[in-house]
Amino acid sequence: MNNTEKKMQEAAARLLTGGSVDCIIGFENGSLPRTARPCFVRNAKDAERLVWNQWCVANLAAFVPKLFEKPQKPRKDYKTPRVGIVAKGCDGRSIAGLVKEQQVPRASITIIGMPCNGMKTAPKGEKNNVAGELARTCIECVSPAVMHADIAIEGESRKPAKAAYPRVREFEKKSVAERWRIFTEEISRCIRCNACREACPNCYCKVCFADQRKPSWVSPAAQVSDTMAYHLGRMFHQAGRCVECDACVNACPMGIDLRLFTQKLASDARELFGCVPGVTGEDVPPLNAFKQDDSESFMTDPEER
Amino acid sequence: MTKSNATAEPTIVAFLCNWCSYAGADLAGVSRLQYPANVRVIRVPCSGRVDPLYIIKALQEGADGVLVAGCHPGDCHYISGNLVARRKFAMLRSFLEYAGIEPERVQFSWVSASEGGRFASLIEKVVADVKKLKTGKKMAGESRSASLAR
Amino acid sequence: MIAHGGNPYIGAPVRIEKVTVENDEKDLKTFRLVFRETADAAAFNHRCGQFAMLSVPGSGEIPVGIASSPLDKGYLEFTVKRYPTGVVTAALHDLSEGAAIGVRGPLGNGFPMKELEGKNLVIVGGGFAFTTLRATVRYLLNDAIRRRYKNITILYGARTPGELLYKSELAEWQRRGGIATYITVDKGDDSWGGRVGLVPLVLKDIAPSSENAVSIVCGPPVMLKFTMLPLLELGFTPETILTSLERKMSCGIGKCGRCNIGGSYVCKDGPVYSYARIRQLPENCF
Amino acid sequence: MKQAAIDGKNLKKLATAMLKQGRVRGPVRDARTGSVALGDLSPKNELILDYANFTLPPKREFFPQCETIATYDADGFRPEAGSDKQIIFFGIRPCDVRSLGYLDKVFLDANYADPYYRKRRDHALIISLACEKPGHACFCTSVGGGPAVAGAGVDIMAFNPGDSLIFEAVSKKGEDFLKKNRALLRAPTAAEIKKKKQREEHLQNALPELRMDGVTDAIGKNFNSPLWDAIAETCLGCGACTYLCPTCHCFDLYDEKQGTGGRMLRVHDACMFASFTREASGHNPRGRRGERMRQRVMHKFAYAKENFGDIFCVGCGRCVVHCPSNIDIRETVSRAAL
Repeated sequence: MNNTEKKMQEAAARLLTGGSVDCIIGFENGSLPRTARPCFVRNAKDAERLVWNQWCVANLAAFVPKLFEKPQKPRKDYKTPRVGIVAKGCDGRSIAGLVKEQQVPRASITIIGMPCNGMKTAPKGEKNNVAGELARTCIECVSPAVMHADIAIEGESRKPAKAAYPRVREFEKKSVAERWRIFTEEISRCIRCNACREACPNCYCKVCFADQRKPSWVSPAAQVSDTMAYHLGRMFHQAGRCVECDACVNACPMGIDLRLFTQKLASDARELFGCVPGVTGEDVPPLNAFKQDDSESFMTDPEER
Repeated sequence: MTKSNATAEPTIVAFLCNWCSYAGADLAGVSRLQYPANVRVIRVPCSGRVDPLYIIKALQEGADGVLVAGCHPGDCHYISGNLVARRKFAMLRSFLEYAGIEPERVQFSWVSASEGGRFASLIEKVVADVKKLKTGKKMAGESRSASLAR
Repeated sequence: MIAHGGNPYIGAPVRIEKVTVENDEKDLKTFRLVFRETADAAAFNHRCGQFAMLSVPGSGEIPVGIASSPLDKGYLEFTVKRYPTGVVTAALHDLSEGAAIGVRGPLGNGFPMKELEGKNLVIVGGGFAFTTLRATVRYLLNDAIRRRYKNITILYGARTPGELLYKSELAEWQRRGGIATYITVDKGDDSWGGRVGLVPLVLKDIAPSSENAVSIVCGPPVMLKFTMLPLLELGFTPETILTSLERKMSCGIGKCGRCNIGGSYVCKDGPVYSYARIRQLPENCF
Repeated sequence: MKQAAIDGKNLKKLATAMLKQGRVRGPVRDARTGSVALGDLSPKNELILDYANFTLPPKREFFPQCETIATYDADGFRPEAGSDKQIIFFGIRPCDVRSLGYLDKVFLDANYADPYYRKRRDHALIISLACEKPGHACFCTSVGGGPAVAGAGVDIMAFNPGDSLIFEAVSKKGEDFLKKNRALLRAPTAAEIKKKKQREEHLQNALPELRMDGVTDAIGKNFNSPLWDAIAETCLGCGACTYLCPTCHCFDLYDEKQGTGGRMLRVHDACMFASFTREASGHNPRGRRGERMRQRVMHKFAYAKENFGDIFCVGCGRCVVHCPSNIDIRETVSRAAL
């Protein structure tokens, strides 16, 4: 057992014993080789189930907003749960975003900040590919350290990468027709299982626009145009909010390159509004705010010919 | 909406804010200003009310282009609706262009209640821009009928 | 089953012949439908308690209990409540007489009318779930049919007098002999001279005999729940209490997977269940 | 002609011959991801024999994710006729073939046979290919199958003992196919048959065995157990498990307006979505995630057994591999059957 993992287990056990949290969301060993999976631990004895290794790729913040949903019928005995979460840099950024958007009361969350050397992903379902590769999101991660940790577990972390978005720049150089072709090709793989949405910590809407039937924004039929509308709409809802954790990418059973598109939003949020969600930026998400001198060079001026 | 794929006579869906741009369009009409008849106007309370989904839905349902127009900065009936909209549309336009939807198809502008002439020339410009594009009905044309049996 | 050319997913064409607004809130309407093809009309033979899928082109389909009697030939009637969130019910309510829609059915098992012959019947209904009971009562009141059954007691309750369905028929049932009809409302108004009280309480009050009797109960889940106890107290066994369940449905023929309660598909194995069977099902049905 | 063999080097010729007999769907390389997927065979897209299984289950070939079942206009509905083209499916794994047998029970029942599914099944010839290298989440032997066991609904079972393929016709249709292509085929050698037998035995014992007898009753008793909520705690509520499951067959019917007419679509739906059972009144009989998890597991392991006599799980392991939270149905079932 590595030392970091031990310290994390001890911290988790302490929190549970001390009664300052009701549960800890962390990782346990998955049922398949080269996997770690989310788990909820409710008593100190079980803290030894928690693991910390290079396969802890999921963003655990996705489970958090649901824990704070109040019961439909008000109950007298309802208490706001107190939740501990084993967090990487990206999980931490997501929590910060959820706190900013008032989905989660900060005081009820205890963040166990983990040192993160980057997580690996292996192709799903292939038996013999043992190696796994460092996830692209980790290679490009600009803030591997957990910024708002309540308990910081010591250990070696990756150095922050420089925000450069090389794939976005490269993609932008392609012709509009070529970009559309690639977008269409990627999206047409989608089977509309909604894994991207459900795995995304930012997709906490009680009823997603894609599930609304009155009006019906997107038909449940998995026709390409509906699927495009779904992804454009869902991804754009992350504009200025996406923490680039790749939860959507990792959840997708079809291997759709959603990162190619979500990164554009991250890149734009940084360039246009100086916002790195969960790291820097205004007190509200950039699209909920404005400045008098925001750029409007994109707008059409009919008198300018 | 026609079913053809040609951009000869494109359909432009225009979301106009109730207080300025819709009045501007009205003024263009009252002043007997000529502008292309390709535009289908949808009146909204404020440019800030225009959800990006409206634009995506319009494209998906077969619009060749979408225009959103609101009050000039400082003139918003709701003080700052247009300024919030400006940020949203800056990112939306960039994002859609990135995904391969030509920027000519999705345009934003300011038109005040007194700018009938500006409205008419705006429509002329948008229609001319969309006519220049090689294909019509971007999202709808792509795949409404294609099914994904894989 | 009557459907388009034998295709079980596509409704046979019908025309809305008549629309009746049933209640003060105007969110309950009865639609009288007439088949476009005479062959369909002749072949559509339903049992009391069965339902059909109504198909509103462009909006979708909903399962609705058949409110007309199997003996009402030449037309079908359905009473539909409009839900603010419902896509199909809203679209259906917006249609006017003459509009073309689709019907596929009859679906489900229905009430075992044959087995009930020779028995006393206690029919208990609440709210707009009274529709298939209305079909049953209309059927029972046919002179040739009536003599096959013994005493018939009807208890029907609604929230307010304005929410009572089929008002003119209710009045007629109360006037005529051969059946005992009790109408109650949860809350009366100035013009209401009848009973006031919740269905389970009124049931206790009128205390129909359970001897050689079967009770058919339809209503909102909460009413069903509170009606079971008084019925048991009156001596009805779980086997002699029949009720009809509702679930969201899409196909109506046991394939689409959403209406099941345990391993039982409400569309195909139901919607009529005895209370004995309901108690065997793993989920709380109401 | 019941049994035949083909040398590996002649496989290309067989592919060419098959293409003349209809559309051929088989294991081909997906250009974008590099993985092997069920796709259209063409001179450019060669058959590949070295693969575990496809990500997407073959149910989609007979019960597509989205299909038009009728169009309508002012004159009424017009059911979709469907294609009359014959399709040869090559390389469907034995587990997936068994799933088609289960779907047949659902869609081709005596009372309400599904005309769309029926037509596609009637126009298909299915050649199953025994697994050489089962995947790491495979558990077909625990649910009554095996890497080389022909399932109901297959026409030809193929084995790959080395440099050749051995075909065994299971149905009349399969026999006809072998007869038609006999020019390319030969009788299998005794050595080949022996090798095939050895492989079969080896594979049948190579996979982990889970105890499944009595599972139906045991799960049934745990219907009201708090276990389901506990298992569903890490469930994200997506539909990856159901959409990738070869036996999940829940669907929705959806009307789409187009001008004055429109179409009726049948689309896949998933019991893991809250919207699946949510009623117009807002009431949801399966409002909790645990209830939906229970429905999914019980449907396969209890209700299907009750209604059709079979457990509707073929042990392909797709849901195990692709669940974003790695909720493993093998673990779920053994926990629920305690």
